[in-house]
Amino acid sequence: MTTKVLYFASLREALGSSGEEISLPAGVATTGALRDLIAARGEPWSQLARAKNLRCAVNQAMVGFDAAVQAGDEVAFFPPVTGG
Amino acid sequence: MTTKVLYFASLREALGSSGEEISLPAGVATTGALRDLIAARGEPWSQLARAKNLRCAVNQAMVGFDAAVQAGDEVAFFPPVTGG
Amino acid sequence: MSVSVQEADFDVGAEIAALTAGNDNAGAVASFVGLVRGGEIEAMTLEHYPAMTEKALAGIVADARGRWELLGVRVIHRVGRLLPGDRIVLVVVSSTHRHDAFAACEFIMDYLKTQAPFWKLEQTAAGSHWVDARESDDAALRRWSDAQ
Amino acid sequence: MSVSVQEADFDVGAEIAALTAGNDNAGAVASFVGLVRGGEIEAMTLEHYPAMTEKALAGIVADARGRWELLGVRVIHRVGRLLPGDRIVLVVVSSTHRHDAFAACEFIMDYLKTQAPFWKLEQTAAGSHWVDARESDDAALRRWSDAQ
Repeated sequence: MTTKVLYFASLREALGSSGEEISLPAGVATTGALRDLIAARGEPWSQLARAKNLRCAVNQAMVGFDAAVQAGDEVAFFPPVTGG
Repeated sequence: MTTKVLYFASLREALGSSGEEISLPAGVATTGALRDLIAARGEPWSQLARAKNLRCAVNQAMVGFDAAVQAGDEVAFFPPVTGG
Repeated sequence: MSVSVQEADFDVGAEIAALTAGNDNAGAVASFVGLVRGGEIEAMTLEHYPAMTEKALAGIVADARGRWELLGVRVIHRVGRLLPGDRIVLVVVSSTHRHDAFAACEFIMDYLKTQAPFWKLEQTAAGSHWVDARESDDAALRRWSDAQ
Repeated sequence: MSVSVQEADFDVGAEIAALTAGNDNAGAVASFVGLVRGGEIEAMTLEHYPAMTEKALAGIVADARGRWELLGVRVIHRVGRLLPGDRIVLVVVSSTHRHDAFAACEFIMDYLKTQAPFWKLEQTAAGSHWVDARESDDAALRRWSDAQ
């Protein structure tokens, strides 16, 4: 079972992707570890590691980078929100 | 030249008057002195002296009972406001 | 005219739209509508001091404009006989900044409640009575002396 | 449904009236409308995270209901392409007490600004750019941790 990963707004544009399905390797169990896994691919993905104030959500709830992630979750990475 | 005196709301009802013209006697130069002058007539006017939280305005601006009053002014006495 | 005292009802949406029409800087519009509460009340009559009311409201609006950066302010207060659910008062404030709009709108309501010469006569099955001023309204006013 | 995310515009007056219809206790209705500011901006596109937006807004509304005595809450946020002067967001809160209505309305806006997944892409003559988050919005949020 894979984990759905979504990218939004300026991050989506910078990565050239709105999302993907990722099979979590052993040892990748938090949002922070997932971010680092993706960033380790090199450009443009390394922007995930450099992004100022990167935010993330697991299953549509905002969480920190120490939050647990498992197969079947929907994880989203995005810049600070600017609605309203 | 007289001074116009107005009464509003529950005070108007209690006095049975919405206003009158008063010639200020010598020595009556403040809203407080004017109030006492009217209250000294006895019932129902003495209610002016007993009224809890009586408010007053001179020329349509809320003032205290030490505010100056002179002939030609419009003075209003009323209970605390309850609009909005 | 930014302040009106009238017997007629008002159109909240139209007033809000009118306040920002033609001004592209107004990113924030805060508003307040006060309504006649029901319960035991069958009707309410609002008395006012005609020569003073608009003057008092205009003074409150001027105070608010001195404290915050406002683009537009609209105040409407009804007088006469009203029924439960009827609109009594409208305050609309537009600004570049939402906090200024909110603060000024609440400030105007707090001052209106304690400084503008309106009085409510409530009619219930048991008869009519003048509404008492509330200490909570005086307390609300004092907040503005301490801070924003 | 008290929360909507939609491309269509909304009718502010109708939304305010609908929130208090049939509830005689609502003496106070505070509302906020956010508009697209003009100036250099020719258009704005609002992107969002569809699966999360209504959930996030509903969570913010639930938080507000836990803090204040509210009778009704309505939140509408538009997405898609908007022009200067267009309405972006509406928050309406009804309560028995005006301070609760004002506080909850501002609270919801402050949380929406920092917690709901919307992003603005502004289009100017010089090109398009994503709007930066503002530190003042984070500061506004922190106020609610300290006091009401």
